[in-house]
Amino acid sequence: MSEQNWEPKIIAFFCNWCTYTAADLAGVSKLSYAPNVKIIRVMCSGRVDPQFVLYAFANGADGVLIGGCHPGDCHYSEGNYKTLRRISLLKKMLTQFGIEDDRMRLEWISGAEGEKVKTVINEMTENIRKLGPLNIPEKFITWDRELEKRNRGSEYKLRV
Amino acid sequence: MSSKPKVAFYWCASCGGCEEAVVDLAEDILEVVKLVDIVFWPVAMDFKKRDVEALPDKSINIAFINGAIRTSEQEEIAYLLREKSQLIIAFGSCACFGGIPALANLYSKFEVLNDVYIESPTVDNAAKFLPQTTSIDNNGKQIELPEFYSQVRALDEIISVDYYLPGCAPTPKLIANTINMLLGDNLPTAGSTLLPDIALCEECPRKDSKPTDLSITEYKRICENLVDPEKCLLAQGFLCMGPITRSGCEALCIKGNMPCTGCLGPTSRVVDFGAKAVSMFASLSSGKNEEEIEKNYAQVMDPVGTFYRYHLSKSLLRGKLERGI
Amino acid sequence: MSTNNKEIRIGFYICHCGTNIAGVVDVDKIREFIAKKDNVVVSRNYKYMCSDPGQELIQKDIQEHRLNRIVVASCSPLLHEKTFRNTLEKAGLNPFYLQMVNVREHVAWVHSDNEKATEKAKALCNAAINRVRYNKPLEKKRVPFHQDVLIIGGGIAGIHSALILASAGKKVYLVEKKPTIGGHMAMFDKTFPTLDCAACILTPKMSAIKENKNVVLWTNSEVIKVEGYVGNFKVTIKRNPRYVREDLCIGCGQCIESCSYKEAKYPDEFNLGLSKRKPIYIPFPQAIPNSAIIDDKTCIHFKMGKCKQMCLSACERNAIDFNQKEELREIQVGAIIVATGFKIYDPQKEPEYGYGVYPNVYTSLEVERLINASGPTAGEVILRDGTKPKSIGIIHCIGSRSEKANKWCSRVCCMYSLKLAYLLKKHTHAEIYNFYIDMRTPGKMYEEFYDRLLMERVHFIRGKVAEVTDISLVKEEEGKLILRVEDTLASVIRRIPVDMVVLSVGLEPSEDTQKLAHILNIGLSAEGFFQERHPKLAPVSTFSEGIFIAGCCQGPKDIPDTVAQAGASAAEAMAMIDAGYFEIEPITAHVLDEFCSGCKSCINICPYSAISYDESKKKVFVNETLCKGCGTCSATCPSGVMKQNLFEDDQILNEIEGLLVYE
Amino acid sequence: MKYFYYPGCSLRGMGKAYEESWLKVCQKIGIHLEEIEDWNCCGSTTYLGFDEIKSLVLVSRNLAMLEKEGGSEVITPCIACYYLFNRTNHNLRDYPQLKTETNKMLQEVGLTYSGNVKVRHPLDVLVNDGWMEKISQNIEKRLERFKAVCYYGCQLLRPYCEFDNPKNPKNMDILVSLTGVDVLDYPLKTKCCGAIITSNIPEKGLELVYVLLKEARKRKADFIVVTCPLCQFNLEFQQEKIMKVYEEDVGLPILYYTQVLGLAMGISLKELGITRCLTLTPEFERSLI
Repeated sequence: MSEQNWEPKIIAFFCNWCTYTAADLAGVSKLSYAPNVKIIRVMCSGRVDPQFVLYAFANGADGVLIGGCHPGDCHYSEGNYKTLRRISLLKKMLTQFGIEDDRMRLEWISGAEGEKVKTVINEMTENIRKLGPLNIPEKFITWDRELEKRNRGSEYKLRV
Repeated sequence: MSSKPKVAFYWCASCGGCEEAVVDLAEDILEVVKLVDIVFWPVAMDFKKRDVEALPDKSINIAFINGAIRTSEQEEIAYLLREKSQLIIAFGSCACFGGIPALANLYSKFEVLNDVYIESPTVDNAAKFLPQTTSIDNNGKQIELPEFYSQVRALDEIISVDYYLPGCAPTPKLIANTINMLLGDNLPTAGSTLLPDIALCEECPRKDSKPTDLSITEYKRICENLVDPEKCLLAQGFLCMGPITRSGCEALCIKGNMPCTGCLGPTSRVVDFGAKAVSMFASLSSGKNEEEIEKNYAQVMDPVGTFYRYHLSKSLLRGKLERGI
Repeated sequence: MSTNNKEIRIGFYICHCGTNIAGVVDVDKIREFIAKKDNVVVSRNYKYMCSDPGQELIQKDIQEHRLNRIVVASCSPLLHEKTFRNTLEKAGLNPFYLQMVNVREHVAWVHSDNEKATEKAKALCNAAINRVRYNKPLEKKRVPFHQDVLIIGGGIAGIHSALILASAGKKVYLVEKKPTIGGHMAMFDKTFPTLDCAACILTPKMSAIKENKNVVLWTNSEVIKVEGYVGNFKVTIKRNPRYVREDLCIGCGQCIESCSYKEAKYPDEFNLGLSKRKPIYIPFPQAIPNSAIIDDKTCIHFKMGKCKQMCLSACERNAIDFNQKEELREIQVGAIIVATGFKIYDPQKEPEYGYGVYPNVYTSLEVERLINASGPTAGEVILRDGTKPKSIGIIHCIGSRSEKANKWCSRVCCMYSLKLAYLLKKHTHAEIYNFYIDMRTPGKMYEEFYDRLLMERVHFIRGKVAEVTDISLVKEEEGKLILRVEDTLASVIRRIPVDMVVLSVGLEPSEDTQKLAHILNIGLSAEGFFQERHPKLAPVSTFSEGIFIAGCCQGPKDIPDTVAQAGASAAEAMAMIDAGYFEIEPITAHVLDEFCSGCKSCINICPYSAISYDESKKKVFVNETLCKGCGTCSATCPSGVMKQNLFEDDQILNEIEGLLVYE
Repeated sequence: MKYFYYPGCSLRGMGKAYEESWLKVCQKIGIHLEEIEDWNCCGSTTYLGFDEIKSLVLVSRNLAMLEKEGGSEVITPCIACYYLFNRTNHNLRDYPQLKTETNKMLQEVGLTYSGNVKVRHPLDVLVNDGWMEKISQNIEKRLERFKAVCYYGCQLLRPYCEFDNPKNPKNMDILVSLTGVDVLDYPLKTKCCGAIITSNIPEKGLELVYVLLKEARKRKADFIVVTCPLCQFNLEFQQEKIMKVYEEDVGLPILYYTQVLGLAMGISLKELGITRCLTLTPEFERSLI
C-alpha cells in the first residue's frame, strides 16, 4: 500500500464481559467510529499473551489495543491486573525494539461505556496516524534484500 | 574411500565454544572418529573449501554447523554444505536462534563496525578504516572480500535445517547422544529439536523448593545479591529462564548456583521466547497500580538482552526496527 | 500458517440482517472473496441467517456438502452464538466447529463508509476462516443444579419472586437487611393510578412469606460472601442480632411499654424521623416478622451496661435475649435473585430547595408517611411547625434529569407527584401547585390520571423552581415559603408563596449496590444500577449465569414493572432449577500433562484456585469444575502446555494473521 | 510567606478601605505581598462588553508580567478582578484562537501569557493555606458582643469558584467567627446586590439591596460583612434612598471581613479605613472601641 492511502491497522483484544460488550453497545447505540480497529474476542484481558501482541506487530499491525474491565471489576476477579503487569513489562521491552509507546494501549472499558469504545478507537487511530506506518513485514523484506544479491540455487529460502 | 559415514563440522559467527564442546567429548571422541570419516573441520583439520566442492552432492552424511550467519562467506559455506550433505544439524544456540551475536540486531551494521574498529578504546585506527568488500592484493589484483551483513541470522533463515541441537554450548552428553542417534536407524522427525520438549524445571534439582503461591515484589540482579544455593532461583527473585527453556542440560547452570539464561531455547509450543518470558515474569510479579508494578521491574535493566539472550534472530520482531544501515 | 488440509470443509454464511448489515457491507463481495479461500466449500449470503430458513440452509449444507466447519458472519456472538451452535448440533456437527463474525455491531452499525466497512468485514471474515480450521470438537459440561434460591432484598420485588418460587415448591432464602420486609412500598400510602392502598395489597403478600414453609426469612441480615458458580453457589450470610427471639415474640408490645425510656426518643426509621421510637420497637404494625427488635446503639443496657431491663420481665414469653450475637450462616443455592431496590436522592445536595433548612420542606417519601393513616400524624397533614397547610408546592425532578445531579429520569416521580397532589388535596383542601419540566405519564391509565388531576383544579406550572426561600418581598409572602420559578408557558417569573413544599426526589442505586456487585461479581451500568445482560432480550439476567435482578436495583421503575421483573426473575431461575443441571461453556483450561515441567507459574495466577500441584507426578492439574475459563493461566504458561479450550494459542494467532494478511 | 499581589483600581479608589485593612491584616499575620510591577486595570466587566480581545489583553498583560517575574499564583482581593482573571484563563484555555490573538498583541510589548496563573482570593488563601491559626493567635479583643451576617455576593462564587461551595459558601463565616462575632445564618449570602443595575434600573437595584438589608436587620445583625468593593458601595450608598422609598429603617453598617479581622487584632479604626465608612454612626463607632 502506498504511503498516501495508508490507513492504520490496529488489532484489538477485548474481554468478553466488559469491553467486547461495550463495543456491542457502541454498535447498538449506532456510535460512529474509525474502521481501523479489528476486534478479537477473548474471555478476559488476562488471556492476552504478549506473544499475541508481537505476532500482530510482526504481521503488519500498526497498533495493538487491549481492553479489559476496570480494576476491581474484572469478571474473573483479577485478570486485568495481570494484564497490566504484563503490558507494563512488555512496553519496557518494546521501547528497546523501537516500537513507540502509543502503538500499544491498554484501556479499561466497562460494559456500559460504549461511548468510551468510540473515543478510544478514534483517539488511537489518530495517534497512530500521526506516528505513521510500522509495517514490519515490509521492513523484513528490506532487511533480507541483501541476501538476494547472490545466486544460491534451489535451497534458497527467505523467512517471509 | 572408506564406507564410514562422512561428517563435516563448520563454524560461522560463534565464539568457538561449540567447537570446544566437541573436543570436550575427550576420550569419547575417539569412539566417534572410529565410527565416522571427518571430511571437513577447519578448526581441527586442514581441509579447504575446494575439497568440499569436489565432493559429489549429498555425499556428506551429517554436517554440524555452529554459529550464526553474519557474513556472505558464512552464507556461502552454509549453501555449499547444504548441497553436499544429507543432514544439516544446527549446532548450538547461535546456529539455532542467532545466539549472543544476534543481540547485535539491536544496532545497525555501521554502529557495530564503528564501535569495533573505531570507538573501542583498545583500537588504534586513526585513519578510521572500516572493513571493505573489495581490496587490492600485493599483485595489484582486485580481490573480493566477504560482506558483513546488516543482520545476524540463524542458520535456518539461510538454508533448511534438518535437526536442531541448541545449547551454549551443547553438553558433551547431548552431543554424544545426538551422534549416536543420527548414526542409528531411527531418525527423529525432520525439523525437530533433539532435546526433550519439556521445560527445565522438570529436571531442576531445586524444583521442590519453589512455592506454589509465588508473588514477586521486585526482580533482582544476580550480580548484586547473595544467592541461596538451595532455593529455587526464581523464588529468590532472580530472572531464571528455566520454566521457559527446554530441559536436557541437566540444569548445569543452576547446579553452579546461576540462573538459567535460556540457551536451549523454548519448547515447541512457544512462538516467541522473549514474549513468553515477559508474560511469565510479569504474571509472577505483584502490584496493583502502575507505580508498584514499575518498581518490580526497576532492576530488569535490559529486557531484550535478558529475555532474548539467545533468540533475537528467531524472535517475532527480529531486532530493533529503526536502526539505519 | 494457512493449512490446506483436505479434511477441512468450511461453510461460510454472511447475513444481511435485513438491511442492517447489507445496507453498509457489500455482502456479495464478501461471499465471493471467501468462496476463493482454501477449504471453503460453500459460501453464501442470506437475508436473515438466524431465521428458521437461514438455519435450515446451514443444516442442509452440512449434510449435503459434508461441511465440518461453519463460519457465520452476522451479529454479535453474545446474541446468537447459542442459536448457531444449536444449528450445528441439529445437523450432527459438534457445535464448537462454529466461528462467528460480528459484522453488525462491530461493522455495519458503527461505520458509515461502505467501502471501508466492507474492507473491515473482509478482514474479520478472513480471520474467522483462518481460525475455524483450528477449532476442535468440545463437549459441553453439565453441572448439577442446586434446587434452592437466594433472594436478596425483601421489598415488593423480592417478596413477589419468593412467593412464586415457593409456590412452585422451591426452597427460598429471603434475606433482608432491615428488621422487616416490605421495603419502600410498605411506606407508601396509596399507589398510582388506581389509588388502592399500598398496605392493603402488600401486607397479605408479606404475611404469605411468613406463612410459607418453603420460605426461610432472614431479616436484619446481609450477604457477605458468594463463592462457587451457577447451580452451585455457596453463600455466607451475616445475621445481625435482634436481641428478641423471633420464634417466641408475638409482637404484643409489652416490652416496649415497659422500656426504661418512658418517652420515645429516637427518630423512627420507618417514619423517616417524623416520629420517635424507643430503643426497643416494632418497625410498624404490619411488620414481618412481627417481632420487636432492640437497637443496641440506643438501648441503655448496651450503651451503659446498667439498665433495670424492664423489658425482660415484661415479656411473658421470655423472648428477649440480650446475649444474641451476630451469626454467620452458610447456604448452598443454585440461583440468586437480587432485588435490593433503590434509595431516594438526598435533596440537601441542592441547598436552593431549602430541605433541612426550612422545616416545612418535605421529601415526597416523607409526605407518603404524613398522609398515611398509620403514619406519624395518623394521616392528618400537620406540618413540622404544627400548622395545617393551605397551599402546597410540589417540585418535580429533584435530583433527576440534571447535569449536576443525576442525568436520568426517575420514571415514577411525575406519577407519584400527581398522586400526592390528589391525596394532599383530599386531605387538606389546600391549593396545590405542581412545578414540572415535562409531564411524563406513560403507562396504563396514567395519562388519564393526569387528566383527572387537571379537572381537580390542581395547578400545573411548567418550569424548574429556582429556589425556595422564606424571604418575603410583600406582605402576602410573610411567613410563607416562596417558590421562585420561571413559568415557561407564560414567560414570566413567578413568586408563589406556599405553606408546604414537597420535593419529588428521584431514585438512585441503593447504598450497598457497589459492594454487592463485587460480592456477586455482576456489573453496574454507568448510573450505578445493576447491569442487565441485554436491555431488551435479557432484562433480568446478568453477565453472571444464575444471578438475576429485579425491580429498582436495575433502574427506576414503578410497582407494576417491578412485579413483572420479579416474576420474570423467578421464572428464569425456575427454568434453570427444573432443568436439573446447567451446561457450562467448555472454555475451561487443561494441561498437556506429558509436557508440563511443573514450574508452578500458573498456580497462583488462578483466581479460583482451580490449578493444583500434584506432588507425586510433579506436575499441575486443572479442576475443570472450578475453572471459569478466563485463560490467564494459558497466557502465563511459559512452555505452552496450559490450553484454554476455544481460545488456544494457534486459534488466536491464526485469527490475528487473518485480520492482517489477506488477498 | 510571599505572594504576588494584584490590588486592582477599585482598591485604590472606592475600595480604599478594603486595601488598607487587608494590608494591615497581612502585616499582622506575616503574609508578605509583592505587588505586580506596573500593573494595569483589569478592565472590569464593562470593558468586556466593548472588545473581548482587548479585555483579554488587559488582563493577560498583568498575568504575563507576573509569569515573567517567575510567579504562578496571584492574590487579588477585588471580586471583579478575581472574576475577570479567571474568565480570561478559561477563555484562553478553551479557545486556542483567542490565546493566539491575545499573545500576538502581547508580543508587541515583548510579553506572552500561558493562561495558567492560578488566581486566588484572600478568602481562599487565609482559610486554605493555613493562616487561620496565625489569625487566632493575633486576636487581641474578641468581638463577642456583635452579631453579623456574611454577604459574599455573586461574582466571587459563580462561575469560577473552586475553593468554596458556590451555593453555600462558608469561608467568610469561618474567618469572621474567629473574631468571636456571632455569625448569623443568612440565606441571601450569595444573592446579587444589583451591582451596576443600580445605576441603569434604579428601582430594581434598590429592591435587591433593600431585601439584603431588611433580612439582615430582621436577623438582628449589627453589621453586614462583605468581600466586594462594589457590594460594599451599593449596600452603603443606597441606604438613604432606600429608607426614603420604602419608608423603613433598614440602615446597617457595612464592613469588609478584613476590617472585622483587623478590629479584633486591635488595629485602629482609622488604620483599617473604618472611618471612611459612610454608615458609621457615632454609636456604632463607640461600640467598636
